[in-house]
This record gives sequence, structure tokens and C-alpha cells, in this order.
Amino acid sequence: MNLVSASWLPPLFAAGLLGEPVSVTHYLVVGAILFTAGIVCMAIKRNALGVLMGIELVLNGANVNFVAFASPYLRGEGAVSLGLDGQVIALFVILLAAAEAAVALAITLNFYNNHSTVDIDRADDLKG
Amino acid sequence: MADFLIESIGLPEWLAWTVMAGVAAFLILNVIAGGALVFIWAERKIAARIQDRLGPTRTGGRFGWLQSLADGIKLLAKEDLMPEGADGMLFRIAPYVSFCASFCAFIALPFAFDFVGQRLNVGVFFVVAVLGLEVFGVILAGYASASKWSLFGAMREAAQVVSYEVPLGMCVVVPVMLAGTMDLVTIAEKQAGWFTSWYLFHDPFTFVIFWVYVTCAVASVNRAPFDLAEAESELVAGFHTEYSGLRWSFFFMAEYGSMFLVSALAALLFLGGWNGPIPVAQLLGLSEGTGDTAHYLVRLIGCGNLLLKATLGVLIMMWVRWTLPRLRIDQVMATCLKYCTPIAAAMFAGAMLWQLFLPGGLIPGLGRPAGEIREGWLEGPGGMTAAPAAAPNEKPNETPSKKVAQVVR
Amino acid sequence: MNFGTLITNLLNDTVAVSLPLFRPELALAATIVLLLLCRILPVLRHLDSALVALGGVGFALWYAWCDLRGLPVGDLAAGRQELFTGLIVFDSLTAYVRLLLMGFLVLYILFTRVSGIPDREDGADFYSLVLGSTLGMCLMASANHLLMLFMAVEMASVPSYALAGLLKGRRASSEAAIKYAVYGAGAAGIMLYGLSLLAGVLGTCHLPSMAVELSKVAGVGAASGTVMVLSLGGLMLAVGLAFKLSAVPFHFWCPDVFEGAAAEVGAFLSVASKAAAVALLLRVAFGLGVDESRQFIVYAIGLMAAVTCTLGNLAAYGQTNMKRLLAYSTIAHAGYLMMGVAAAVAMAGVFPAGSRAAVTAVAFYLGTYVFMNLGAFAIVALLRNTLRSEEISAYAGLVRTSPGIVVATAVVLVSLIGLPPLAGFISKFLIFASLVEAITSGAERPLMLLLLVIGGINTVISLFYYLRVLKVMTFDPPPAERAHEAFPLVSLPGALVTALVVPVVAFGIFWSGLYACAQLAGAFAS
Amino acid sequence: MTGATLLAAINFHTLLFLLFAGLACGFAVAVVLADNVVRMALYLVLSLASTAGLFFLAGAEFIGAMQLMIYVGGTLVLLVFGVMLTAQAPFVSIKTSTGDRVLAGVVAASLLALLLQAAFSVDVWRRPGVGEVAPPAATPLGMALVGARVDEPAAGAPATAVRSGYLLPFEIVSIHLLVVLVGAAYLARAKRRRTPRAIEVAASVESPSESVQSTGSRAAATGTASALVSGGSR
Repeated sequence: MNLVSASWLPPLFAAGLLGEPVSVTHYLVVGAILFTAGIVCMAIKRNALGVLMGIELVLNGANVNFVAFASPYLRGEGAVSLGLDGQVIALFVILLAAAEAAVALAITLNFYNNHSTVDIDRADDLKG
Repeated sequence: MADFLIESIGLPEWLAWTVMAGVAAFLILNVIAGGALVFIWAERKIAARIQDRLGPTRTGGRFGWLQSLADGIKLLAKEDLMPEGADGMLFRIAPYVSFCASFCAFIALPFAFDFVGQRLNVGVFFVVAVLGLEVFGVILAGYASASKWSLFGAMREAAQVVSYEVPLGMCVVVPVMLAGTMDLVTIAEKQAGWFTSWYLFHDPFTFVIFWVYVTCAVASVNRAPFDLAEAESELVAGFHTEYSGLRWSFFFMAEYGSMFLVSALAALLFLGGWNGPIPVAQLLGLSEGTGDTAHYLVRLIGCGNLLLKATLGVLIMMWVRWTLPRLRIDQVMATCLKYCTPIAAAMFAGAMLWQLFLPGGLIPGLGRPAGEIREGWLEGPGGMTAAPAAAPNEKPNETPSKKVAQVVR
Repeated sequence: MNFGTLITNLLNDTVAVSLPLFRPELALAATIVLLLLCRILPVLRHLDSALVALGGVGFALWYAWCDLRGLPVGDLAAGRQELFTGLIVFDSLTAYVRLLLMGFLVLYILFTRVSGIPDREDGADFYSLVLGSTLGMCLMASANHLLMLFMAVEMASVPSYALAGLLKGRRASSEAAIKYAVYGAGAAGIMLYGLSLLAGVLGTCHLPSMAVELSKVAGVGAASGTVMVLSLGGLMLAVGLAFKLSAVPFHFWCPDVFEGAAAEVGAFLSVASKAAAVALLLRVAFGLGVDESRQFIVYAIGLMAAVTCTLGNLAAYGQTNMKRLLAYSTIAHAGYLMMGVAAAVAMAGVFPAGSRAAVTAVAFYLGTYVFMNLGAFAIVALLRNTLRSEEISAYAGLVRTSPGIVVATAVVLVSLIGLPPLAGFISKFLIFASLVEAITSGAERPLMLLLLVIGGINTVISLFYYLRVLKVMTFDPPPAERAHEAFPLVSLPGALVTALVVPVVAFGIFWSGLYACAQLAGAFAS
Repeated sequence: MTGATLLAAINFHTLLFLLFAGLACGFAVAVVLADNVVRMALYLVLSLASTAGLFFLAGAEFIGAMQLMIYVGGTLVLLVFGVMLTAQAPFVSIKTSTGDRVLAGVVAASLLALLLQAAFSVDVWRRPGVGEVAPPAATPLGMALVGARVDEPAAGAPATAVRSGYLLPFEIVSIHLLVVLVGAAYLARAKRRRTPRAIEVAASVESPSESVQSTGSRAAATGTASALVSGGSR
């Protein structure tokens, strides 16, 4: 039991991180981190497939939010709840993301066939 | 079991749960690892007999039954090699990814009514989904090995597994539709009674779709004749060309684990799960709550039933492997997209129409009307406050064993 | 209620109420399946996919026309009906935009058939993508629920990504497709995150319910945190809408995609996509524009409109490629349309009649825009087939060999500027008139004044770059090496151009018919 | 506090949440930081699988399984497949320049600060969950997809909220998937046998720095890809 009474546990309790049930905000923080990681991924990756991965992260971040708002477990006292709607939206987002990924991948392969690279910075024939 | 620990020994709740989780994990791990040992030995013997040879004979006596253990020790002692151009981290992690996926799926697999790691409301779906993740380990292994053969094998695997998930999913949906739930425990419970109530014999469509399921299941675990990913005559050994020693054995444990898993799933979905062909326990009145020991015994027999059925499935896969020639990649794809998927879709539609127009089955008394199940949806906690119209006698929260008895009567 | 009643109620609602008003979309969906069957079944393989598509769209157009005609004339708000348990809404705006889209599709299929971009082999794929995208746009125009909103945007966008890469072997085309897909998917992701925040605060995804909740939550004494989350969600939603509208600062994809993709695809994106995006903007702005949030929405749309319009017109100056020029012109026109929307939303609270007039103006603008822009792109595509170039310089001296096409170009471009007596003039006049009305009724007066001034200045700016094209066509000497291929007006392409240009003139003079239809759409604001 | 009481005070749901959340966020950041595209794919898989764990914890079991099946098992396999098709040595690791990284870091920090502020700024969201246990059932979800709502209104749902069935999106998404499938197959298909004039003209319209590429050699690879793309996007 010496191991478990190590000094790192009490601070976690003090911050209400371990002892209390999870709240919606916990999930929103995860969603925000995933979303930001996705946006950054889209912005800095030069590999077109890396950019696609960023998109998946962004959509996933939003999905975490929807599921959190829908969850009966997480709802704090007095908060509004999305109920089933949130879950259904998350479900359809997963489906739509799959469709989007299929097209985006086909486009990327087409780009690769024409340019012999997947470096998106080489897509500079058209000056936007 | 956790309740038992808490009440009898007085362990704190958290410790009880941890102990229980540990025990469950240990058991499942042993089913996979021990099962793999037995299955590898069995495969070698069966292969040998089919090819008119003897197979292993020496280690451990007459049938060479210690051969797998000896192999295991050899693998442990073997030098662990890594190709020079390999991506070290991915190369090391790939076998574990495969193994973890196969292992995780066992969490939701029930062995008997309450012999289940975690009873999930979406059990079938979870098992199929997690099983699909095994492909990642293979792809990573293929890529990280820095070998053409491995990469080819991995690409084939990716193509094959993703394609076969479509008809596999459709096959799985049929029993789900018949049972009105995705909970594996309930699906198996609904098939209690004589073997005629197994979903395999529910109607002609389920009978056909069972064989589609078998085909797709064999393909999705990459067994011959669909083992394109490791086609040794073309690709040396496919995705695991560069692996040796313990890491290699992890791939094999994953493969045998998945084989067992899809067979157990077939048993649960189509072959009555842990219910034997003849409801012996019910006939003897054992399941009517005659005491805890009897209950436990029934569970154990059920567990044995399921293991038997799953093992039978694995043996059939071995039989198929050593009998049929390997397909070409285009034939594999054609089988999936041109045959399995349309047949599965048609059978699904057929089973649905059968449910709609012949809910009681052809022979009255043998089938169960769908209305019963559907009405149950609206009752119970979380359902609508519905007035039960069609099935007033059945309460949704009855203990399943009583339900079983009802069906038998 | 038991299971049987539940299913009966559902069937009644779906079959008796929802499906009859969903016939245009159903016709589109059936056509898509039929197009697929054309590829698969040997019996149907020899059918021309363009004809199949035309037939299906013809049905859809007829249904859309019936729906618009079937609207109750007297009490216009009574025509509003929520379909499919509140997921989409059928009202005058839905009916009008749907009719517009279907009419556009008929012309568009004829145009692509003449210009020959999807050949027979790819025709089925091309028309499936176009019809699939249009189906999404119809849903955009009728979305009444956040799920349908997101789904409609995706349904309209994803096939367009594939369309942008239609010319598979061309480097620029694949580049355009990848840029469009990446930016589009990113914008959709941001929009989805915004939607999640909005739904989380308001606790519902149904737009009218959201409005009710919004006025409760954002009312007097609202917590600043809640307001902050709401505005963040609103802005993120605006990113997605602005991308579809190609509004500044989310316009950068537009010129690249239009230049890289075939002119035919450009026409589709520029007209249909814009019409649907404006309809969706109207829906969201009116749906969420309760008293507490209206000013925020009006300012967001208005300022974006001003910047979009100006930047689009200024950037069009330096362009040497006709498709790029039209892309910037598209951006600028999105600006004008958004001005109309801003005016409509601003007046919604204080002066409903003005608001209706503003929506009417936007709807009328969309109606004429179909012909103007489709005409412009058709001319580009057909000239490409003769001249093998889309650069403006290649059009030099065209008046000597083919005067007919130059006259047609002149009509279209002058109408795009907005000079009388062409259709573009009436549309622009109506938009500016509604801005004036907003000023007189005192709704967001400073912003509306600003918009009016900027709109006027922009019209003058646009004069120069449109006229430069005409100048090159008429006064500049033709390049020496040009093949002496004339573009006769008495031919199939010539007939098509005529068919597109005549309405541009006609709607400038006899505009009452279209205006009456647009007025029906305007009833949406009441 | 002794160790035992501390442990007893731990909320295991929260502990699991922290575990999965840490994994999801950690691997998401790893995706951003990694340069090797195959490793990025692996991290993404792990991140999304952990997110599925979060969904399970939030009581959305069906969504979690769906995430595993479609997202991780389908979409990402497809992505990894694309990686393999294009993974030639020079493109596996395309490094991002340091300037970009710094800039991205600053932007990311401010964006994250904004979003976190949004997450923390609504009072009721910060209150610990009431832990109300609704029976996790896929049936209400399935019935909602068919168009009928059999679930009870969620506790805390606004009274005005309209409870919609989801028959329309459920049906219409199939048309969307069909269209998308056609589009993806069109793009990934091998080159045509003959090129009609209009296409040739349109493709030969000069664009800056146009250069002739030999596409024939990759036609075979693209052909396989089309089969796979169509298989994967079902």
C-alpha cells in the first residue's frame, strides 16, 4: 500500500480529477484538443494523406462533443441534454467521414498519378 | 464473482473488481495461448492425415502432443532478428497490435450465460468491429519490414479484410434481426431448447446465410483458401516474412485466437450458443432454480458446449485449408463482391420477409412469433410507457432461465 | 401506444404527408439509381446517359413546379410544413430554390451534352455526381435540423470534389480537386464543431426549437460564458457557410478550382452551389435570428458581404484567364447576394414587408443569375472547343470571325455588370432598393448605408474588367497563329448560347413572371 | 489519507476516462508531431480507438462500436492503403519546416485557449455528472433511425425540443454513399481507352508549367485501387 499512497495522488484529488464523476467539460476538453490537433495537422502537414488524417481528427473532435452532450452519465445538475440526437449525429458524421475519405483518397491518388508526389506544397500550378 | 468476493471475503469493492478483471484476463489469455498450442498441434496432425502422412509423432509420446510446447520453447529461445531497413518501432509493435485486437474481442464474447468478460449491449457489433482491427498489425508489419514480399502481403490483407467485412456484417445482421438485439447473450438465449430453434434451422434463408458467414469468416481471418497475405508459394511468407521468434508467434496466437473467435461467433449466432441440441438440463429440471450448484453445473456444461462447437468450427477451417487450393487475388475479390455480398443481401431480405409473413415458421409451435420480441422493445426501463397488447404474459425483465423454460413448454 | 400504432403513425406521416412534398428529390434519387443500372445492365447500356438524366430531371422539374404552384396564394405562411418529423421544412423558399435548381439542371444537362465534356463512357458517372450533388443542394435549401444541415452540405460538397477532378489526366484538374477537397473538408469540420457547441448550449438540433431556446438563453442577464460559447459556435458555423458561398476570407479555393476544373464544372459550382448556399444562409440567418442575436448575425453577414464584394471585384482586375475572372466575378456576386440577405434579416424584426421584399430581391437575383452565369460559362466552354484556349488574350479579334458569339458575350457580361435593360440590372436594382428600404425603416442604418455605398462603388469597379474582355474581343487584332475556325451561331452550340442569352434580355424587359415566383419565395420571411 | 481510503475514493469511471482521454489526446498530438506518415497513421488509429473507449464510457456503446468498425476498421484502413500506394521513400517523411512548426504552435495554442475557454465557460457543463444510468440500449437508436422515437425524453431536454425521427437521413445517406462510390471509382479507375476530342481539348488547355507525365505505368496500380476504394467505402 506504500505504492498507492504515493504523493501524486492527493493533488489529483484536490483538483477533483479522480474522486468526482466526469462532467461534460472533461469531454469538451478532449474534443478541443483533438480538434486543435486536427487543425494543426491540416495546416502543417505537407503530405496530402497527413492532411486527410487531420480532417479525421477534426471531425472526431466534434463527435466527442456531440456524444458528451448526449450522454446521460455526464450531464451535470440543471444542464440541458441533447438526448439521442447527439448520438445520431455522431453516427452520421462517422458515415459521412467515411464517404469523404473515400473521395479524398481517390483524389489524392489521382494527384499522385499526375504529379508523382503527394507533397501538397507541390500543388502550386494554380496561384490562389 | 465480484459480489462473492465482496460479500464472503470482505474485500473492498475496488479490489474485488480488480481481482475479477485479473482473473478474467488471465482466463481469456490462457484460452488464446493454450488454445493456440492445441490448435497448432491439431492442425499439424490433421494436415498430415489429410495428406496421408503421420505428422509429429515423437515429442511427448505417441501422438507428439508436446510438439507445440517444444516449438514454443524453441521460439522463445530463437534470436530476434530485425531487418536493417526496417522501421524499428513499428516493426516491434505490429505483432502486439494484432494480438491485442484479437484479445480485446474476447472481452465481449460470452462462454455461457454469465461467463462473459463484459456483457455489452452491442456485443456482436463490438466483436466484429474489434476483429477487423487485427488487420492493422498485419499492415504495419508489412510496411515496417522493408521487404517487398511483406508489403505485398499487407496490401492484399488490407484489400481483402476491408472487402469481406461488408458481407460478414450482413450475415451477422440476420440473427440480430431475428433476435431483436445485438446482445450476444440474449441472442444465444433465444435459441434455447431443441436444436430446431437454432437460427441455423430458423428458415431456409438463415441456413444459406450461415454458409456465407462461414466463407466470409474464413476469409476475414485470412485462412486458406483465402490466405493471400501469406501465400508462401508467391510471397515467401507474406507479411511475416521478416519475423522470427516470439514476435512471430504472437502473429500466430492472434490468428488462432481469431479463428476461435469467429467460430465461437458462428456458434453463438447460428448454432444455439451454449445450448446443446437437446435441452438436457431443462428436461431434468435443473435450470428451474434448484440451487446454486446445479445452476453452476448447467453453466459449465453450457460453456463446454460452446467450446466444443467453436473447436469444431476451427477443425473445419483446418479441413478446408488442407483440401482446397488457394485463390488468386482477383478471385478472392470476385468471391466477395460478386457472390458473397449479393447472396448475403438477398438472404437478408429473404429472412426479413420470412419474419414478416411467416413469423411462426412453417410448422406451428416450433418458431417464435416476432411480435413478442418487438413488443418487448417498447417496455422495460427506458422504453415507452406502453400498454402490452400482443404479449401480455411475458414480462421483459424475467430471468432468462425462466424464459427458456417458457419456450420449452 | 404499442408497436403497431407507432408504425402506423410513422407510415401515415411519412407516406401521406412527407413524401408527396419530397417528390423532386425522389425523382433525382431514382434517376441516380437508374444511371447506375445503365452501366450495369446490358439492356440499358446503349441508352444515352444524358437523356436518362434529362428525363429524370424533367420529372423533378415538373414536380417542383407543381409544388410551387400548389402553395396557397392568400395566406403564404400557411404553406409551411415540416416534413419527416421536423428534419426538413417545405415552404415557399424550398419550393422556389428547388424549382430553380431543377430548371438549372435541365439547361445544364443540355449544355454539357453540347459541349461534350462527359463523353459517353463517363456520362453516367458525371451525371450521377451532378444529380447527387444537386440532391444535397435541395436538402440545403430545406434543412430544418442541424443533422440535415451538415449532411446536406456534405452531400452537396463531396460529389463536387470528385467533379473538380473530372479531367483525370490534367495536372491542374487534380490539383484543383485536392485543394477543393482539403479546404472543403476542413471548413465542414469547423462548421461541425460550431454546430456541436450550439446544440450543446441549446439542447436541441431542431432549428425552430433552437430559436426558442436561444431567446431564453441569450436573453437579458445571460451568462457571459454562454454568450461566448454561442458566438463562437455561430462564427464556426459561419465559416462553413462562407466557404460554400466563397465569401472572403474563405474564397481562396474558388479561383483555383474554377481554373483547374473544366468550365462545365465551374458552371455547376458557380450557379447551383451558390443558389443552395444562399438559401441555406437565409434559413440559418432567419432561423437563429431571434431578437437577441439578430444584430450579431446582420453585422457578420453585412461586413462579410462588403469585404467579399470589394475584394472579388478588385482581384478580378489582374486576371488573364477567363475562368479565373469568372471565379472572382462569382465571389463578387456572392457579396451582392449577401447584402440582400443582410438587409432581409435586419428588417425581419422591424419591417416585415421590407424583409419580404429583400428576400424576393435575393430570390430574383438567383433566378437571373442562373442564366447569366450559365451563359458565361457556356461561352467559355464552347469557345474552348473552337479556340483550344481559355485565356482572355486568345479571344482577341473574335468579332471578325464570329460576331454572333461576341454579341452574346456582350449581353451576358453587361448583364453581370448590372446595366439596363438586361436582367442583371433588375436584380441589382431590387437588392439596392431593399437596402434603401432598410435605411428608411431604420434597421441597422449605418451598416446598410455602408453596404449601399460599397455596392454602388463595386458596380462601377466591375464595369472595367468586364468591358476589358469585350474590348479584347472587338478591338484587339487576332493572334497570327490562330486557326481560322469560326463559331457560327446557326449550329447546335450556337442555339444553346442563344437559348441562354435570350432570357437574359427577356427577363430585363418582361420580368414580372419571374418576379411573381420570387415573391412567393419572399413569403418565407413572413 | 491512507492509501486504502484514497483508493476507495477513486471513481473508477473517472479513472478510465482519464486513461482513455490521455491516450486519445496524446496520440492526437503524436499525429501532429510525427513526420513519418505511416507512424502518423498508427497514432491516428490508436487515438481514434481510444476515442471509441470514451464513447463507451459516455454510454454511447453503439457509436463506440461504430467508430471502431467504420472509422478505425474501414476509413483508416483505406487511408493506410493510400499511404502504402504512395509510400515511396522520398514521401514517407516530408518534413515540415521549423518556421511552420513555430507558427503552427502559436496558432494552435491560441485556438486551444479559445476552445478551452468555451469548454469551461458554461457553468452547468462543469458540474460533475449526475451519473444517472440510462439502460444502454441500441434499440431506441435503431427505432430513431427507422423514424420512431421510443426513448423517453432525456432528463434535462428542453421542453420545446422537437423529437425527430431519423428515417430521412438514414435513407438518403445511402444515395449519397452510392454517388460517392461512383465518384471515387471514376477517379481511381484506369485511364480510358480512347479520348474524345472535347476532353482532349479541355485537358490540353495550357496551364502554367504543364509537363507531360507518363501515367501508363501506374495504370495497373490505380486499377487495383479502384477495386479497393469501392470495397472500402461501402
